Amino acid sequence: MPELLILIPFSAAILSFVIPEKFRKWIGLTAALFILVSSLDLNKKIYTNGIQRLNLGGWDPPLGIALNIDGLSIIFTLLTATVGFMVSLYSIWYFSKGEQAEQDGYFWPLWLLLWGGLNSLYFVADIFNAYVVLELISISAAALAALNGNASSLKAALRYFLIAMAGSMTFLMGIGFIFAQTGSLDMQTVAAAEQHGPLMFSAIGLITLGLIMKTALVPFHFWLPPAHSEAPAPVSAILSALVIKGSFFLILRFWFCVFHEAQAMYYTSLLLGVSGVTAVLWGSYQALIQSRLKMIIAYSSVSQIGYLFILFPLMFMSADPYWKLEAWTACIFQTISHGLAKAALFLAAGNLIQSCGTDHIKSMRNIAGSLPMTTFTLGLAGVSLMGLPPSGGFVAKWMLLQSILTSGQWWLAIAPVLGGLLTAAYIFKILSSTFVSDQKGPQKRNISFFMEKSALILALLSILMGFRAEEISFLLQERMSFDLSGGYLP
Amino acid sequence: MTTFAIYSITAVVLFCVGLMGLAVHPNLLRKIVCLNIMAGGAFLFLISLAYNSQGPEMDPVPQAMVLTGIVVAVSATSFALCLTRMIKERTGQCHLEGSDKDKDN
Amino acid sequence: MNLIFDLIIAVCLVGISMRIIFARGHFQAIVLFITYGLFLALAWTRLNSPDIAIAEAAVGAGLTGVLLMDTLGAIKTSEEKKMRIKVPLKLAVMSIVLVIVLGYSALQIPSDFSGLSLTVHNAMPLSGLEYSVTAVLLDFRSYDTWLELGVLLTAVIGVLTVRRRNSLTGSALPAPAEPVGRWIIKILLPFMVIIGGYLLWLGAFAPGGAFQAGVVLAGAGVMLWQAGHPCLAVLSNSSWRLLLCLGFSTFLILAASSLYYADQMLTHPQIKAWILGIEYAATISIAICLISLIQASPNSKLDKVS
Amino acid sequence: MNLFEILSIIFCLCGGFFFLGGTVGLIRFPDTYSRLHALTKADNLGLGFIVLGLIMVSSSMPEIVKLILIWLLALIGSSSACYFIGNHMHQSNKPQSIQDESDF
Repeated sequence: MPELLILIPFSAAILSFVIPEKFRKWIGLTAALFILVSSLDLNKKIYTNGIQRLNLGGWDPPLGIALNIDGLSIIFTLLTATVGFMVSLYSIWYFSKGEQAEQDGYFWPLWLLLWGGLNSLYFVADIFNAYVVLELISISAAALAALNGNASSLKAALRYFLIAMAGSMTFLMGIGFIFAQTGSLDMQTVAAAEQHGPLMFSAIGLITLGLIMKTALVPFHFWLPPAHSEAPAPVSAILSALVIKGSFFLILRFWFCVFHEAQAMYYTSLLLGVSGVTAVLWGSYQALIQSRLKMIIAYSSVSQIGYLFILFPLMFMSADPYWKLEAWTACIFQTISHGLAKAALFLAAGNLIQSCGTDHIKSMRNIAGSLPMTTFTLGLAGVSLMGLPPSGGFVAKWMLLQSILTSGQWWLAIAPVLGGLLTAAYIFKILSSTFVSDQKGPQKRNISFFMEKSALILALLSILMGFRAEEISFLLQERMSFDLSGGYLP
Repeated sequence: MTTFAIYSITAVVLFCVGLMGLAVHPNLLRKIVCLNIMAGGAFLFLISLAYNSQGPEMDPVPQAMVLTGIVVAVSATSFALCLTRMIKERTGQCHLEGSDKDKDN
Repeated sequence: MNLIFDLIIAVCLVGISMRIIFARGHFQAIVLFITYGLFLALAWTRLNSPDIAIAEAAVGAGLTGVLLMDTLGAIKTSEEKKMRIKVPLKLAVMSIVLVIVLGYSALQIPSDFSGLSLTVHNAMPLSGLEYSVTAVLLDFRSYDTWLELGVLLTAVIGVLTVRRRNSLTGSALPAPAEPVGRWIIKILLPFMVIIGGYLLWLGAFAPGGAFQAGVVLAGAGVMLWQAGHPCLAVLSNSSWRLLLCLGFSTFLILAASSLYYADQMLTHPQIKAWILGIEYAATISIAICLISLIQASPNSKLDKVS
Repeated sequence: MNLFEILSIIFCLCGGFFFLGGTVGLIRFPDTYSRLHALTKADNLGLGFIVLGLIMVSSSMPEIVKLILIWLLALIGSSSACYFIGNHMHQSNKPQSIQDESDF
């Protein structure tokens, strides 16, 4: 049952808030296991039986609120469950010793609340409900980003939170405009209503603006590198793999399920495309010149988010429905592979920091010798980010490039080509520093078996998802609650 | 000129004033106040819609939305203010520019 | 006549918001912000939304004002210089363009706009409640209200996390310092509790309800705290935590049991009894959460006590 | 227009006059103590007149009780607030004009 995916994390969050601190992690791990199992189960149901739409409280929309579970929701739910389970496993050992131990009790309730919020977001079918869920996610994510408690992480968290709040308010104003035009809050009803004129134009602008602030698309990317790099390793993984994907998911929902005001969307999509290409190049360049490992990975997020937005101009400029579908699939592939690879990178970076005490790449000499598995994880995740075959990143970038070339929008091709080269450059910069052998290096601490393994599994998954491409494409193309190829009508 | 027109325009102006203030003010406390001004604008727009409703009574849905929104806004405000105080305690600053170092080291 | 009144409120609101931006002292800005909240409350009254007027006056002007003032007291430095805010021309032009675009489109609202009022009106007999706003909050769109309580709880947990506090309870009760303070608590506290209960009861058929009642009770708590009486101290740590999540978990139990009994979340054979229970639970949780949000702030009086 | 309505208008105008006086006092008086004096005395009287004016036109007993209650609560609130501010000023021995107020 899809409702379980909302109920389990929230119940676990409450439970972990009221019980003594030392038991919290076991509640968290149990909940993570249950969520993983029930999302796999839901996946099977959606795959075989088709999409589900559930009314809540016994009231039909537009009066009540509904949940909408389609292929897109289930893919994001699975991504969250996979990354979430591995991160939970990792966190049990990460927060068990040293200076991280005092953060343990605070981490679990917040993380479980965040997880519940993310799952509710993926099932969202009501625009105001989306606002409330977004706020739940923002507050818990910002509190997690401040978990370290030092000055720089507090500042980073507040910078993130202020932007997220400004985004929420803009989004809320957009909801008001949609409501003024269509008189409804239910996505299906709004999609079926007439959408034209300045009211809808403003609504599309406000909603998109509010959400890209939260997704950290250039020029609203400035909060991301500090917030993601200052947080503890599991939190960085959650923030970059899942939280920004949450608001991106909502952009997809709005653009492909709700809006169909073609003219406003055409112009906005051009802007999004330009921002996307800029983000790819600027983010990769910044990643290349950083000297701290977590900063490199965080700037890499800025650039990888850019790829996602190349979808929008392609959708409006390519004439062939087949290539539209390809571009759509490519975008979701990119989301999944980036989520898995980035989570793996941050977890591996956490291992390196616990081992060396710093994440300055100059001081990570001889890591390949002392932590071979973590180095291997960095390599695998790097392969996926660069887009080398057979990784998921390769499938995504290959399909993206194909649909760019068939649509004739050559300027968009700069992003995958040049961006791929820059990505390769910063990944090699990280890897090469780990292979420098230096006997005088600082004493390395041992890393727990599970911490290394969970990072490795995520990296492996990001490579291996390429082999499951068919099933994912099926979910994306046959289990949609909206019709991609025939205009943007519901 | 109707009541709806007056209040919806006011709402839009308040929203934009808040957004502008958020962008220009370096001080964190003032940024948070500006966020609340923005929220006031968004709420006012929703309520003016409810007032404008041609149905049998005031539309209760935007009213319920605003009540929910007020709770959310006060939660977010208090959380942001708490972060502000901690930053002040740690760094002695109330803005996000400049060095990110702790006060003691 | 009404239009003139509307125009006065509108001009005051815009004027105050501009003054808040350009005010040189923070204290001035906060006082103006409280005034802004009061004017908004006037606007809500004018727009036939007494519920929101109560909530705004209590929260927007009241609690947020207390929070801001308290923070100002904590972050104030003696050498703080008054600043003059300059708006860059580019930003000013952008804001004006945004106002024009949004304002123009806001006026293009369809002339037959009726929102959801008809839908709600027709469904009212089917819900057990007589007052439509309460029915929307607790019945038709109860999922939103559930998550809203979740947001409030998340904010409290977030504040505790940032503060690294596990408990706000258990310290000894100091006697309120002033005779006048003691006296005013004696007079006002019963009033506030009665008004809170009255608003809660009123919500079933008239403006009022769980949230407004919770805010009034929280106001009583904040008053106690301001008078040097950390009112959460009477609770043990675990009961305080249970009360914090009481509203959210009542919803959670309703959701789980309705999934079991009715195969659909948040609907239940005995939904009316549940709604009553949820109203009471939510009132208590909202009050405790808001008091905790204020008391958990750094440098608060509780720190000095313990 | 009957007698009660005329009386109501007169009382409300009286109330408005006292409010105006209180506000002028707040702005024009030199120090905190005299400002407090203007604010609490004149405003409470003003509110009293307005409440009286509204009672003249109110239709039911509960309404009248509520109006009187509002006035009493406002009296308690403002007199104790006045006491707290005055006491704070007295104890901290600050110079008698609050610095921030000069901004207004």
